[in-house]
Formats: sequence, structure tokens, C-alpha cells
Amino acid sequence: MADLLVYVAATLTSLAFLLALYRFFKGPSAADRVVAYDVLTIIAITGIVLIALAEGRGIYLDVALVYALLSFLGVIVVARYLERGL
Amino acid sequence: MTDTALSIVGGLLFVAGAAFLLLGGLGLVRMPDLFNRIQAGTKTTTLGTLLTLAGAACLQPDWSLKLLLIGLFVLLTNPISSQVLARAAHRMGLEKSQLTMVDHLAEDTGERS
Amino acid sequence: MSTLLTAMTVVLCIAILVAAIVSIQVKGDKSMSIAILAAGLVSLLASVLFLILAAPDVAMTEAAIGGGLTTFLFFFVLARMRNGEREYEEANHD
Amino acid sequence: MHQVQRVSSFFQLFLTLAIFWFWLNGSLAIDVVVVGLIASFVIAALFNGGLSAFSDLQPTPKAIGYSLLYVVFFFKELVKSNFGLARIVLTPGLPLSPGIVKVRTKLKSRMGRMLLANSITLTPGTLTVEMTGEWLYIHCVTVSSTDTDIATANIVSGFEHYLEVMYG
Amino acid sequence: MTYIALATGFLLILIGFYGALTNRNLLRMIVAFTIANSGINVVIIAIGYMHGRTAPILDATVSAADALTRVIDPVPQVLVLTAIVIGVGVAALMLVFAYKLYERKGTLDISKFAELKW
Amino acid sequence: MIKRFLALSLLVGIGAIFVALMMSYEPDASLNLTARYYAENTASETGSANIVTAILVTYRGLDTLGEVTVLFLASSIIGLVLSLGNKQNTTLRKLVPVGELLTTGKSYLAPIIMLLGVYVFVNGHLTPGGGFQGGAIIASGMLLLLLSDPLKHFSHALISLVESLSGFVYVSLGVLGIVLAGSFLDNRILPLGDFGDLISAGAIPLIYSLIGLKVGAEFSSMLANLSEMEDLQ
Repeated sequence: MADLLVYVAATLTSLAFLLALYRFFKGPSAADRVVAYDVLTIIAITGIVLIALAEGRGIYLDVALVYALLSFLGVIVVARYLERGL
Repeated sequence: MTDTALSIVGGLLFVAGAAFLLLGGLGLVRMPDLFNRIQAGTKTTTLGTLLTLAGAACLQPDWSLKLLLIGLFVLLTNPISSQVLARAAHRMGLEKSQLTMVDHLAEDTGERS
Repeated sequence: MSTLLTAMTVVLCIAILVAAIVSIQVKGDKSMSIAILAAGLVSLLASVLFLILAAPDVAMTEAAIGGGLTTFLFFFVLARMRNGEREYEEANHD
Repeated sequence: MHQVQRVSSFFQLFLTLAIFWFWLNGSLAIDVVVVGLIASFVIAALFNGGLSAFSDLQPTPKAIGYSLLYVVFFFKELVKSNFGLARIVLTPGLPLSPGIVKVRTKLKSRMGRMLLANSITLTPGTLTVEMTGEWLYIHCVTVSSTDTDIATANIVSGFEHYLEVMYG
Repeated sequence: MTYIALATGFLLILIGFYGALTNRNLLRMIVAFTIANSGINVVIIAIGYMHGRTAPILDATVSAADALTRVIDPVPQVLVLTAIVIGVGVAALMLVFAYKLYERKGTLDISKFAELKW
Repeated sequence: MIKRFLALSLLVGIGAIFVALMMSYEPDASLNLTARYYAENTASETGSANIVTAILVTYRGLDTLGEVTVLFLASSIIGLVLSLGNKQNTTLRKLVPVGELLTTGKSYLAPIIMLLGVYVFVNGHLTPGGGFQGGAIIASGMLLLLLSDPLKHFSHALISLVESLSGFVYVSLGVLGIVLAGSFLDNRILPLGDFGDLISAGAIPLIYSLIGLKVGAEFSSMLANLSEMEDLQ
């Protein structure tokens, strides 16, 4: 039962990932693509947790920790560049 | 993964979180301009991530400390990036949707709206 | 759970390839910054792929370096020569 | 006086970092404690003047009780506004009336203002765009009123009620 | 899974090469180079992967006794770990040289650098 | 046009080689000889739970020393190249000011990022991560400081002091390995301790922490040098 629910959740997450990817591919302006990038990295954290659950290894969560704390830097760099503050 | 009550709850939380992630993706595609996309995209995905982390904590209770920390980091870093991005987008004079009713910031700074 | 991982690999690989193609092919206004951003996305997603391929050490290195450092180096150099971005458009009309 | 403030800010940062260290490691073995205290001390010394969750927090029992209430209130708002945004996104016609409104805050301390802006941003439907002095510029998905005072009452007051007691 | 990752890595290398060969702007060439670099890393890691095995880190789930049957080959991971870090150094060097060329010539177009052409 | 055609034909050739490689590739069913040795003996010989760390620091420690040296060379060449040339028209750049939110956010996030870096390289022998990752995370913390104040000047003296001090101690530990345990960079100069503790695996946590500090200082000096470049027209 719980396994089935995790499968359903993984399917929904993948759909969300592909939608955000569509926005990244299409995005009319550079800032739109940056939003899509942000969403993609947030969804990737869920992806890492799913991988850790599937493999049953808690040490994989350290990667999610680094991801959660560092992925926002990319967004800030681009945003500061776009507003000519770098 | 055994079928105890806790793991069922965890699975349900996981599905709820994934549904919010999907909502974020949908909002990202449907919303008309950048600010609304930030609202729909990064905000609902934050709640979605928190719910999936809670679900994982129910499925594997040993990991709950680290999962809680990941959630905290997401809560700390996420608003900063979207605020900086929104500010940059406004400063760039990005085109806003036709529906926009009022823009006090542009009025006060004298930028073109 | 093996099918789950395989399905995730497929989704990730599609995403990586799309990001790479965006990075190479993007044209128009601010195309240089989008190319750099897409290259950063390639390395961030590659780090999740490394995790699926059972290499958490490599995944962490790629996440720490691809996420901020590489993107930052590019943007810093680019910010110093903003004309270079505009020039690309003129150079590539052949 | 200045010296006392510096030492206390150093100590707050040190304490926060040590708590984070034990949380990260998930154990209280003797070697973890020793290494963690050394690392927190060095980083706190390098970042003197850095902020932490305890900076500017009023040292009264009421403030601590209110911070717990604040967390509960925040999560309630988070879930409520998420469902609100979900309704908008799923409605076929996209019933939007976006706009950037100006609201006023009474908070003075850096950490309190930070938490206010972050809370407003994290609840979907409202997003802090700019913050100058006592004015906050907030982008709303559905603007209820363009008047500053009414918007302040709608958006800011709920969080400010708690933060005012916590940070003064 | 190995084959999917291998194909992705090879395709990334090809895309990177294509970008580096067809673009005239120096910075775009460096971006393409970093993409090819990550493609090579993906290929090496994919070759090291073995189906049904897990990461070479021993803990409660994988004890030292059954490491032989449970873990994958650690050597490619060590190679790639160092390759990524060196890759950043190389990219930074290339960027600095591009900056210097721009300072001297005022352009980033590769077809304008004609000193070494004959 | 002819150039594009040449490039495409070259790519088709490379692609054919890749397809041939993929067709003939068969995954191994069991570990090869080297990997088997590492899998069997790492835990008993070095006491490190993370086999990748054990190989990186002990078995192939000399290569890691070389790699750190290459990185050092790269960062010093960047400093050298940027210091050459004319510097007469240095004008202070006019930048859009940083918002209050980023300034406040930086001052509580940067120490946490640094602490995470320290956690990653101190636990290198137990969890994924280690000196290189930790160094990169520390440099990312520096990057956050630089983003919130783009005109900030880091203390080059402090960075190069950390860099050379950790490098010196690293090499000295390696030499100590020859004297006390029989080979360069041997980790058994300290007791191996209990498997799985934070302080175990001999000198591995110490050496990896030094590598982390050194890599962090090298990346930071790269960032500092790049941030002090001048604007070009």
C-alpha cells in the first residue's frame, strides 16, 4: 500500500518536473527561465529523497542538505546580474 | 516498508506533497506574467517539499532529524532567492500582465510601469 | 523499487538533454546569460543522475560546484564585458 | 556597553551554530561535542556581528511563548493560502487581479523585519518585492484593496502581532 | 539504467562539441566545453555502475563483511571526483584568458583573432 | 557553411565511435581485481567507512596531493594573469545597491553554510563528502558574502596564510607517515579507533580537513581575484 502511494507520488513529481522543464525551454524572458530553474532545483530535492527511500540509504540525504542550502545561490547570481548589480 | 498505519500516513503525505508540486508546475505554465509565476511556482512547491519530507519521515522514522533540517534550510533559503529575483525583475522593467491593477512601487520610484 | 529508479533516470536524462540543447541553441536577448544558466542546470541535474548511479560523493561535489561556483565565475567575467553579450548576435548572422 | 553587546552577539551566534552542529550529527558523543564546539567557536569568531535566530529576541517568557504560537500561526497561514492559490490555478479562467501594493510595518529590529518579509513571501499570494524604511512593497495575486491602511491590516497585521512581542 | 546514462553522457559530449565547433563567441565555446566535461563525467560514472549494488560507503545497511557483494567499483568515482574539481579550475583559467583577450582586442569573436592564422 | 558541414561530419564520426563503444559494452557481473581489494580490505586496513575517501586520502594520496597542487597552480596563474597589464583607468563601478533582504539574509545564512562545509569535511570518512566538497561549500559561503557586497575586498593575506599553512601541515603529515608507519601519507600514524566514530580511521579526518581548508582557500582566492577585475568597455 505504502509502496503504491510512493509510486503515485513519484509520477506526480515527474509530471511537475516536466512542466517546469517546459517553462525553462519556452520561457519568453530570461527571468522566466530563472524561475523555472528555481522550481526545478526545489523539485530535485524531492527527487533525492525519493532515491534515498528507494535505495533505503539514509546517508544520501546529505546530498539533499547541500542541495537545499546551495541551489539558491545560482538564482541570486543570475538575478543580481540581470539587475546590473554584479 | 511494512504496511503499518504510520507508513500509510507517510505515503498519503507524500502524495499530497507531490500534488502540490504538480500544482506549482501547473501554475508555472499557466500564469500570465513573471510575478505570478514566482507566486505559483516557488511558493506552492515549498509546501509540497515540506509535505514530502514529512512523508519520508513517517516512512523512515530514523531519518526524521535530517529531513527536518532539510525542510528548515528550504524555508530559510527559498524566500531570499524569490525576493531577490522579484526585485531584479521589477528593476529591469519587465512587462507586467494586462490584468495588473496597481503598481505602487513603480509610482514611488518613478520607473516606467 | 528498481522500476522507479529507471523511470526517474529517463525523466532526468530528458531534462539534462533539453537543458544542454537550450544552452547551445538559445538565441536572442540575454542569450549568453541563459546559456550559462542552462549549463548550470545541466550540472545540477547531472548530480541527481550521479546519485541514482550510486555515487553520492560525486553527486555532492557536482552539487556544491555546479550550483554556485561555476555559474558565478561565468557571470562575473560576463558582467565585466557586457558588450560581449550583444556582440554575439551580430557575429552569428551569417 | 558596546563591548557587552559584542560579546553577547558572539555568544548567540556560537550557541546557534552549536545547536545546528548537534542537529546535523544527530548524536552527543564526546568527540562530536568537542569538534563541534571548536568549529562553532572559530566560525562565530570569524563572523562577529553575524545574525542568528536568537539575535534581538526579547529575553522574556512571553516572547518565547509567542514564538511558538508564531510557528503555529505561520503554518496555518501557509496551508490556508496554498489552498487559496490552488483554487485560482485550477480555475479555467484564471481569476487574477494582480498588483503591487504598499504597506507599512512598525518593526525596527533587523531579524524581525527579515522574518516578516520571509513569512509574507512564503505564504502564496503575497510576495515582498522591495523593502525601504517602514514601507514594504508587496505583490499580490488578488488585490483586495489598493489603500495602504486596509492592505496593511490584511497582509501584515497577523504576523506583526506576534513579531512585535518577540523582537520589539 | 547503465545504458540510458551512457547514452546521455555520449549525447552530452556530442552536443558540447557541436556547440564548441559552431559558435564563434569565446564565452559560448567555454560554456559548451563545460557541458562536454559533465558528459564525460556521466560516462565514467555510468561505466562504474553495477546493477543491484549500492554506494561504496559502509554503514548499518552495508556491513564490512558483505561489502564484496553489495558495493560498486569505487575507482571511477575517485577519478571523477578529482576531475570535477580540476574542471572548475580549467574553466576559470579559460575565462580569465578570454577576459584578457577581450581587454586586448575589444571583441570576443573568434574569427577576429587572426594572428596565428596562416 | 563549409565549416559547419565539416563540424557535423566530424561529429558523425565521433558519434559512430560512441555507438560502437556502447554496443560492445557489457556491465561487469562482479568487481574487478582492484575494486575487490579495496572492498575487502579498506575497513580493516584504514578504518574508514567511506571507501572513496580511503582511496582518495590513503591509497592514492600522492595523486590527491598532485591534484591540490594543480588547483593551487590554477588559482595562482589566475592571480598572475589578472595582475599583468595596464591599470591606469580604474574607476569605481556603479552598481545597483543590494536590497535589505539579501544583506540580512546573508548575515545569518553565511555562518550556517560555513558550518555545513566543516561538517562535510570532518565527516568525510563516514558520510558522502570530504575535503573537496567541503572546500567548495566554504567557497560558496564566500560567494554569498561577495554577492551581498560586490565591492568587498577579501583579505588576501589571510587566505594565502590558511592555504599555505594547511598545505604545509598536509605534507608534514605525509612525511610523518614515512617515518612512523612506512609509507607516504599513511593514516596509521594515529590509532584507528572504533569503526564508525567521528574520531577514527587514523589520520584520515585530519588530512581531509586540511585538504578541505586548502581547497576552500584556493577557490576563495580565485573568487577574490575575479571579483577585483576591472570593467571593460
